[in-house]
This record gives sequence, C-alpha cells and structure tokens, in this order.
Amino acid sequence: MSVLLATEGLQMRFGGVVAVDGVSLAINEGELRCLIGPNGAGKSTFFKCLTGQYKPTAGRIFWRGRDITSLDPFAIARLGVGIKTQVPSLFDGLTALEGICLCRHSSEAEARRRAMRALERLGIAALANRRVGLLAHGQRQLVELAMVVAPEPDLIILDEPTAGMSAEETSRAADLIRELNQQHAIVVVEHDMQFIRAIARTVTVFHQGRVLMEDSAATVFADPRVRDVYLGKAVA
Amino acid sequence: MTISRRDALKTALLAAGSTLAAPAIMRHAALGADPIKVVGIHDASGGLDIYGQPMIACLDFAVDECNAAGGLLGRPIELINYDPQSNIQLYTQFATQAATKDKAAVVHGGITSASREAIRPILRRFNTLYFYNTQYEGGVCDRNIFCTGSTPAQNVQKLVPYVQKHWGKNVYIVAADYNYGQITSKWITKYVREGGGQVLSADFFPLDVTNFGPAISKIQAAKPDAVVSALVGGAHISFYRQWAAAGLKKQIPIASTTFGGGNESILLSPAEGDGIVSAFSYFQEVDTPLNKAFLEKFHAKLGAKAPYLGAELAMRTYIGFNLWAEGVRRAKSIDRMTVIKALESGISLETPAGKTTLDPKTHHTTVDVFVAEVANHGFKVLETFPQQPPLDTASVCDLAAHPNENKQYEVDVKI
Amino acid sequence: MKTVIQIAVALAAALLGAWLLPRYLELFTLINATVFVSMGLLALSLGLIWGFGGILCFGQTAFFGIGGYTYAVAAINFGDTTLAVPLALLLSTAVAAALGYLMFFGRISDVYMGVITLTTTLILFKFANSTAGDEWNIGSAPLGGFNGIPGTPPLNFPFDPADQLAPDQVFVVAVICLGVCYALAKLILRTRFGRVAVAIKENELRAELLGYDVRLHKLGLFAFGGFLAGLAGVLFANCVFVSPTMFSLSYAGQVIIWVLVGGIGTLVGPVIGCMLIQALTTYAGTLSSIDPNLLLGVLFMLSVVAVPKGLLPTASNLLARLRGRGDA
Amino acid sequence: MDYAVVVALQIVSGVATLVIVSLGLAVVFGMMRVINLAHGEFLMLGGYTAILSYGHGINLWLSILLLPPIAVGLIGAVVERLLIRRLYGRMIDTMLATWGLSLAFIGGVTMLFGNSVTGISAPFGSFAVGRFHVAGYDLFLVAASVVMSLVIWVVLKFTPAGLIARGTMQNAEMAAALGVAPDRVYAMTFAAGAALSGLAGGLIAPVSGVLPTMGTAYIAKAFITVITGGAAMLTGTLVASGLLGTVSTVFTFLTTPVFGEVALLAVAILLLRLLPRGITGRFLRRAL
Repeated sequence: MSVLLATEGLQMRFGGVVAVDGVSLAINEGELRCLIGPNGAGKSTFFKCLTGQYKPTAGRIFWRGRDITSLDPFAIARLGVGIKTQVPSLFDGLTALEGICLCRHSSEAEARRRAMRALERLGIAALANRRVGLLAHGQRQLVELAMVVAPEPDLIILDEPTAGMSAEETSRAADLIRELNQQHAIVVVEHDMQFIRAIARTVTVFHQGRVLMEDSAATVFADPRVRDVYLGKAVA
Repeated sequence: MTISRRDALKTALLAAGSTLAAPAIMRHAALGADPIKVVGIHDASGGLDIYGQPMIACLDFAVDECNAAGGLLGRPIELINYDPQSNIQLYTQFATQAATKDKAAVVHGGITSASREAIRPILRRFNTLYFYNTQYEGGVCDRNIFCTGSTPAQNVQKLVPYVQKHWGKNVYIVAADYNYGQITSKWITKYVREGGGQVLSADFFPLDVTNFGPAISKIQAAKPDAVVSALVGGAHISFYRQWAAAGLKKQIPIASTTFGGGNESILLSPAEGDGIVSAFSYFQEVDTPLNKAFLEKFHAKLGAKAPYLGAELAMRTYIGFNLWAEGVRRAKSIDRMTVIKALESGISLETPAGKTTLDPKTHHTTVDVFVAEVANHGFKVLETFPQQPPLDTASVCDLAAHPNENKQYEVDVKI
Repeated sequence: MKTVIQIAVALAAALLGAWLLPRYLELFTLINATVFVSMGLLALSLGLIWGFGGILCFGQTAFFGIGGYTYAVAAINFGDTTLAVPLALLLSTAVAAALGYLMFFGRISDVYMGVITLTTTLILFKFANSTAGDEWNIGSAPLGGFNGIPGTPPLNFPFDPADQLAPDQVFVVAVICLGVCYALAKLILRTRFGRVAVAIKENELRAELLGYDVRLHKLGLFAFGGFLAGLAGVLFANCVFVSPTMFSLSYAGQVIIWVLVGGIGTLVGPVIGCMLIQALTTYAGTLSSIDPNLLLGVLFMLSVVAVPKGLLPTASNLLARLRGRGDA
Repeated sequence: MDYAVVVALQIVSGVATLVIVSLGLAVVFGMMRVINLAHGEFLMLGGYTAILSYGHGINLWLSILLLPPIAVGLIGAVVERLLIRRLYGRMIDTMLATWGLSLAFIGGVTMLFGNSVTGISAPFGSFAVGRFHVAGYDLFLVAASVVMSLVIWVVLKFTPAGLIARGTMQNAEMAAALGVAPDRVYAMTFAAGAALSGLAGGLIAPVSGVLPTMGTAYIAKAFITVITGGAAMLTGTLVASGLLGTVSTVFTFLTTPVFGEVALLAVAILLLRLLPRGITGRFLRRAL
C-alpha cells in the first residue's frame, strides 16, 4: 500500500510560540488515522498546515511523493483531498443540493448524480431542497460531510466532526466514518475519547506540538502517559 | 409691467396676426403677445457664486428695464434663470433645456471658460444664439456666439506694462488649472517677454485647492518682482489671505487678471486686499455720468440687496443683454440668423462702462479698459485706455470670410 | 426556469422602451432619460459584483470614467467612433483586471478593498483634474483637465463617421445595451463560473476547499463589472460629456446608494433604485425652496432606518407575505 | 539653507494638519468601528461655529478652541442617539446613513449661511526665517496637533473614563457585566470624536476658506490615514499622518499640489497592499 500523504519535520511558529514542532507522519491509502491530544496540543494548527490554510515555517508535506508544501487550499483540494473544517462552513443561502452540485466535475448531469448519491449515502436525501441556513446543527454537519464526499476524494480530513453533536448523533457519525473508510482514507482530528474508541485503528497522540506516541488504538489507550497528558500532568 | 395704451393696440394687432399664423402658440392671455424667452445660466451657488450673483442681478435689472420700456417688438421679455451650482454637467443639462424645451431666443451665461466650452457646442447644435458676457482668454471664433467681455489683448496687455513699470520686470504666475488659467498665463508670458522681463515660473491650481503654503514658499524662493495671479473662484481667495498672513504683501506686490470679478475685495480685509492691481473694462468706481445714473437706479431698485458690482462681469452682462436687444430692434425679428446679421451691421452703445462697439468680424467688443487698485474694500481707478479693440481674436478670426468657423484659437507661446 | 422568464421580460421591456419612448418623450426628457439609462448600467455593474460577488467596490466610477475618457480620446483621434467603443471597453476591463489582481491576489479584506478602490477613483479624479495644460494632449485630443472634453463626438454608424446618431437614436442604443447587459449578467450567474462566484460570497473558505481558485473567480467577476461600467461610461459620454466629475467622490457615493436603496442581491433593484434617485435629484434641483442635498440626505437616513434591506427586497417580501406564499 | 528650513516647516505643518483632521475619525472609526462619512461635515460645522462666534465679536481663541468642540460635540451626541445608535454592528448601513447625514448637513448649512466662502484672517502674523516669511499660524497648528495627541493619549491611558471606553469598545458584553452602561459609553465616545472633529474645523478655518462643501476635501484623506494607521488607533494615525503628510508635502514642492495628493493616495495603496492590516497591524502592535 503506497503512502498517500506524508509530513517531514513540519513546524509552525507564531512569533515566539511554536504550535507544531517537527512533526513527521505518513498516511497510507485507505487508512483511518486519528490525531488526538488535549486542547492546545497543536492538532488544529497541524490540520491547517495540511489543508494549506497555514504556510508551515519549516518542514515539508508530500502527496503521493510530490512536495505540496506551499500549495493553496484550492490546489490541495484538487489533488483529491476532501476537507471538513471544525466550524461547519457551508453555503447558507443555497439549498443542500445546489451547494453539493458545486463540487468539481465534468458536466452538470455528472454533478447532480454525484450530489444525489452523496446525500443518499449520508441518509439525508430528504434535505436536498432545504436551505442550508435553516437546518439544525447535526443536519448541517451531515450536509458538509456530503459535500466533502461527493467528488469522491482519495483522502478526507475531518477537524472535530463530532463537535456539538449529541451522544446518539456521535455514535451514528462513527458508523458513518467506518462506512466511508471503505472508499476513502480518512484522518480525523478529535479529542472526544468515546468517538475515537469507536472508530480508531492507528492513533497519533499530539502533545505540546510534538508527536508523543503513535501506535494501534489498544496500545495507546492502555498507556498511562496518554491519561496524564489529558489530565495535564507533566509527562517525561 | 405697465403697457401704454398705444402699445396695447399694437400688441393686439400683432397678436391677431400671429394667431392666424400658428394657433397652437396662443397659450397666453389674449391681450399680451407671446413673450420672448431669454435664458440666463449663471452659478448662484457653489464656489463660483461670488461671480454669479452680481451677474444675475444685472441681467434681471436689464430685463426689467427693457420690459418697462415696452419690451421688444411689442412683446414682453420672459427671463428664465438656471443655477448650475458650479457643476459643469448641470450647465450642459440647462443649455439643452434652454435650446430644446424653452426654445429661448438667446442664452446669456457661462462664467468659467470651462462652462462656456461645455455649452457652446450644444447651443450651436440646436441653433440657439449665445452671449458670453465674461472676460476670458480670447480666441473663440464661432458665428453663433458673441463675447462681450474683455480679452487678454485688452486687459493683460495693459496690466503687465503697469506691473513692469512700477514693480519690476520678472514675475511669478499663479493661475487656475483649466483652459482660462493656462491660456491667460501664455498671454501674460508673451507681454512680460515683450516688456523685457521673464516669467520665473507658472504654477497651476485646481479650483478646489485652498492650501497654498508650499506654493507661497516656492514663490519666495524664486524672488520675483511681482506675482501675477489668474486664480478663479471662492477657494482660491485663501491664496491672498495666506499671502497676507505670511506678511508678504509689503515685500512682493500682486497683480491679477481676475481679482475683483466677484466680491473678493469685500470678503478680504483691507489688510489682505489693499494694493492688488487688476485691469478690466469696467469698475463700479468708474466716474462717468452714465455709470452714476445707472448705479442710482440700480441701488434704488435693489436697495440693501444690491450686490457690489466689482469689475466687469456683472456690467458686461447688463451691456450684453442691451446689445442683443438693440440687435433685435434692428432685425425687427427674433430669428437667430436675422438677429446675427443685424448684430454684424456694426452696433455701438454708450454704456455705464463707456462706448462699447460690436466688431462684426470677431463678434467681440471694442471697449474702454481701466487699470485700478484695491483700496478699502473698493477699487481706485489708476489709468484709463479708451476704445481698445480685441486685437488678439481679430488676428486669427474673420467670421465674414469664414462664417462656418467653429474653433478656439490659442496663442502659440511656451511658458 | 425563473431566469429565462426574467431575461425575456427584461429584453421585452428594453425593446418596448426603445421603440415607444422616443415617440412620446420630448427631446430634452429623452436626453435626460439616456443619462438615467447609462447610470442604470453603472448601478447594474456594482449590483452584480457586490450583490452577487460580495466584492465591496467603492470605486466603480474609476472604470466608468476610464471608459468615457478612452472613448472620447479615441473617437477624436480616429475621427470615427467605431473602433473607439471596443477600445474603451477593452481598457476599462483591463484596468479592472489589473486592480483586481492587485487586490484579490493580495488577499485584501473587505474594508481595505473598499478603501483601495475608493482611493483609485480619487487618484484618477485628481489626475484628470490636472490635465488642462497642452502637454496632456493625446494626439489631437486635449484632455482638458477641469473642463473635461466638451467636443466628445457622438456615436456614429459603424465605419461611417459622417452619419452621427441623433439624441433619440443614442437613447435607443442605450436602452438596448442596458437590456442586453442585464440578460448577460443573469446568464453568467447561471453558468458554473457565476454560481461559484455566488458561493464564494456565501462562504469563501468552503468554496476554496471545494477546489475553486477564489481569487481567479473574483477577478473574473470584477473585470466583467469593469466592462459594464466602461460601457456605461461610453453611453454617458454620448449624452452628457466626459469630465473629471465622472470619477468624483459624489458619483462614487451615489452608485453605492443606488444599490443599497434598490436592494443588494438583486440585479434589477439597483437599476430601479438608480432611476428613482436620479429622478428625485433632478426634481429636487428645480426646487428653489429646499436644498437638494438636504432632501437627499434625509431620504437616505430614513431609507436605512425604515427599509434596511433596500426597496426591492422589502417590496417583494411584503408582496410574498400578502400572498401567504413566503419562503419557509 | 533657510529654504530647506522653510520646506521642513511646511512638511511638519502638513503632517500636523493631517493629524488634526484625522484624530476625530481615529476615535469614531478607529475605536468604535463606526464608518462616519459625515466626519468632513463635522469639520465644516466646527469651522462655521468658529466663524460665526468670531464674527459676533467673541474672542478669537474662544471661537477657535472652545466653542467648535462644544457645539459639534453636542451635535455628535444628538446624532448618535437618533441615528448611529440603531446601526451598531451594521457597517454598510452606518456608511449609508452617515453619507445621508453629510448631504443633509451640506444642504442645511447652504440654506442657512448661503454658499459664499468666508474666513478668518490667521492670527500671529508672520516671522522671518532668513529672507523667507512663514505664517506663525502654521507653528500654532503643529503645537495644537501635539497637544491634541497628548491629551487623547493621557485620557485613554490613565483616566478611568478612557479605560472604560477602551474596554467597552473591545467587548461590550463584558463591560456591561462589570456594571458599565455600554449605551452611555458609546454616546460619550462618539460625542468626543465629534468634538475633536469640531475642534479640527475651528483650527483649520483660518488656513482654508470655510464653505459648506469644505468637508469633502478632508474626508478621503482622514479615512485613508486612519485605515493605513491600522489597529492601534492613536499611534497608527500619528505614524500614518507622518508618513503620508511628508510624502504629500514633498511631492507638492517637487511638482504640483495635485501630484502631492496623488502621491499620498498612491503610497496609501502601496502600504495597504504590503501591510493588509495597516502599519500598526504589523509594527508597534502593543501601542495604544
């Protein structure tokens, strides 16, 4: 299985603060990777470097071996990366279907077909003609997921997809992620432990801008240091 | 408006005649004949109101005077005044309205040369006779226009020798940045060089500039014998104010081709204004019997509201209307071409500003020219030059030979 | 489907107006109407890039003036207006594209974009005002500074300089231009390019994350806005004349007010808003008792407080509520 | 040599004028984020207050320094209550409303005082620099701009009122939670900004003629200065005024006043392009 996305000594510095300090990791085709860590561990900053929203101050990012470090978000998206931000960003003025039809495609018909399929996959076909601005929070998250999935990207990156979701919605989201993982590689940035336990295979733990450890879910959850990191105790 | 019985009879006959000819026109009361429409376009507000208000007052006065004497051809004059608010686009709008909607017999108006050049093509295109009664940079050669104001060959040609005789050869020019300022500066340069002097520099200022600090410093650095100003409008008055504030009035005197056209001498305090010299074809202080009689009637009619006439512009509007009226009387018609031919037959009027003769070839006027100095909010006449012909325009324009000419000639001088 | 009807109605109205009005209106009113139409096109250009593209441009008059000046200078030099019009449109579009590149590829935020565009039109105003000297003549055409270029030749039939259009013919051309441009704008908004531009206004980040180069789309829409404003400038040059006031702060402000009063987010709103306010300004100009500025000023304040979303949207909402239909 | 001194003096007075004209807007727009397009007219009203009171025999210094700020401050308070209060947070509507306000002021003043240009002759006469003569009033303007800046700095930095105002602007809810009435603070701050503009109008009346449309000449420059200045309201405006004022006066000397203005605007665009959040968005970030 070839490496889809890799970072090498990635660093992001804001003035004196080093939010991401030399992170190197690799995501393979079809993999499901979770990036976890307490608030302020550098997860979201790392996410924004991957999506091109931030230009890293050092280190490099590769996509299928090609250096994409300085690309703009739109160029990265075109490579086949679906991106869902932490705060749901949608086209409130348009209907769900109109918004999703905007995903890049060859023709109108093609776009419409993909949009309908994405809505059905997410089980929200009924919302097609509803104006997104008027939908409930959970529904909006699902519409955004549909928008990300429609162009059938190779990799989907999600930043705290379960934020603001009820326990029941979170578990449904977990099933959804596992189902999507059959077709797309997925990277999830999250700190909600129940959700991670439900979907995780490989887990990378962030702590103060560095990778604390990276291993299978079971090993990571058993490790006392992870518990200390979350409780804010100093860690060796 | 009292019409004597004899005129009433004449009017009735005329009215009857015109009824047969064009029934549609009979909108007015059966007794009074159809009024002759005269349109005045002068800025009553905005930066140029200091010139416009006195001109409007004189035009109203002239029309009232004419109507009191029974109007023209037995018909009353109906004056329509438009205020373009110192905005050129409104000038074109009102000129179009005068020509196409009011169907005016004549349009008197335009203060800056910019506004004249904006409406001259329109009035020519819609065949409406146009009188431009303001002193300007000369050279307009167009059979549809009569320019009754003085031109550089009459005023600058008297002002510059005075400056060079009393103050010194070399001058510094400050002028308004549009065609009037640009071309007048060339004439000033021509006469300064002919007088053996040199123009050290010429600075041009858009009409809305009020801060002359840097310019005043540059003038001091150039050390001229005198400053010649062709500044225009309300905002530029602050130049004279700042010049006095910098205490330069005693060091470097000012002569101006425009100072006095509006009420500048009243707005500025004597400390700021006194001593400025300008040359025009009329000052309110010119002492001729006709001028005294005119001023008495003018102040009697308007009382306290009578504006200070200052130099030329208002009086030329009064004279311009009377020249047109004389043309209509000679032509016995208000048809444009007939009136133009009558005006070209050599008309000369004795006016409060002295004898004014219309030159057939250039449609300009031969006038007396006075050089005067500002003294205590008014003017003191220093020199008088009788009957100065418009030589500058005459040298390039001959409407008798080329009646379809439609161009403004410029003097060929490099500052 | 809705768009096709709207375009058909607009074109029909334009043709009807172009055919009927010259017969009934007096020459003077017709010339004024042409001024209103050219202003309407300018309002349409801002209505499109601001209402739909979310681009806050305070300097739409810059392209309006460039269109007018290029047309006048080219027409005087060529002696024939046939090539002058395309040149004017090309230049105003090019300048819009250049300014757009400077701003959008610099990822400038809204408020600063408003300032940069306002500054651009002010620079052009001050520059145009200072070109009275001979050294500013371009070929045989004097720029004329404060005077502007009074001798701007009116449009003539293609490649036939002698046959110049009469004022009523200019009116017909203007109305047809407005109708066609409205239809063009509506069509562009239906294409993917247009829909993406609207999406960008809704949420710029999401549009980019879908793989669209946001800067390029904004640039394209902004340049098209420059094209429309340039054409409006050419029409204005034919019924008034070209002068620095085309760039002035007062025009720049009025354009914004037409769009705001007419209603952001609609295309026909700004055009109606423009005609309403222009008519009111002209009417207010004739009143000697009250100063037109006072009247307009009070109107704008009231319109902001009472009609926040602009005339058209408020009217259409009212209508919708009356009919009980209303969007969910 | 003395010519250089004169040029330097002109530059300093050019900068001072820009500071005076922009400070009122720095408070209203810089702090309150209210786009006040009627700022130029507040200047004009200050100018008319100065002229009318001086014309009625009131002492020159009272009519320039005291009456304009009081009069325009009151007008500002009324305007804030009737109009601006409803529009906080709605940037575009504030812009349109204040544009209407500026037109209304121009129209109203034209109807009341007519349209002719009036003015006061500048006090202080002139003094010689080598063989040059410079108006004393220019130096007075420089002094005035320094004093105004100092007063604002002291009020904002050291007085409780200043602290409350700054706090409320940054987070009205939190200020309310601490027992401050945000509405009153907004009203006071807006009135203070208007008073500053009125004072500016009074100060520049002797230099430039006073007419109803005088505001339009200053509105663009003031806005561009405050925006180029950036986030730190006072320091930003001062730095931007220094930079833009110098550039504009130098170019005015080298070429014509028009190109002085064009140079100012061009530099502003360049600055905004290089520093998208203004000068103090990048440097001096912690300044007031």
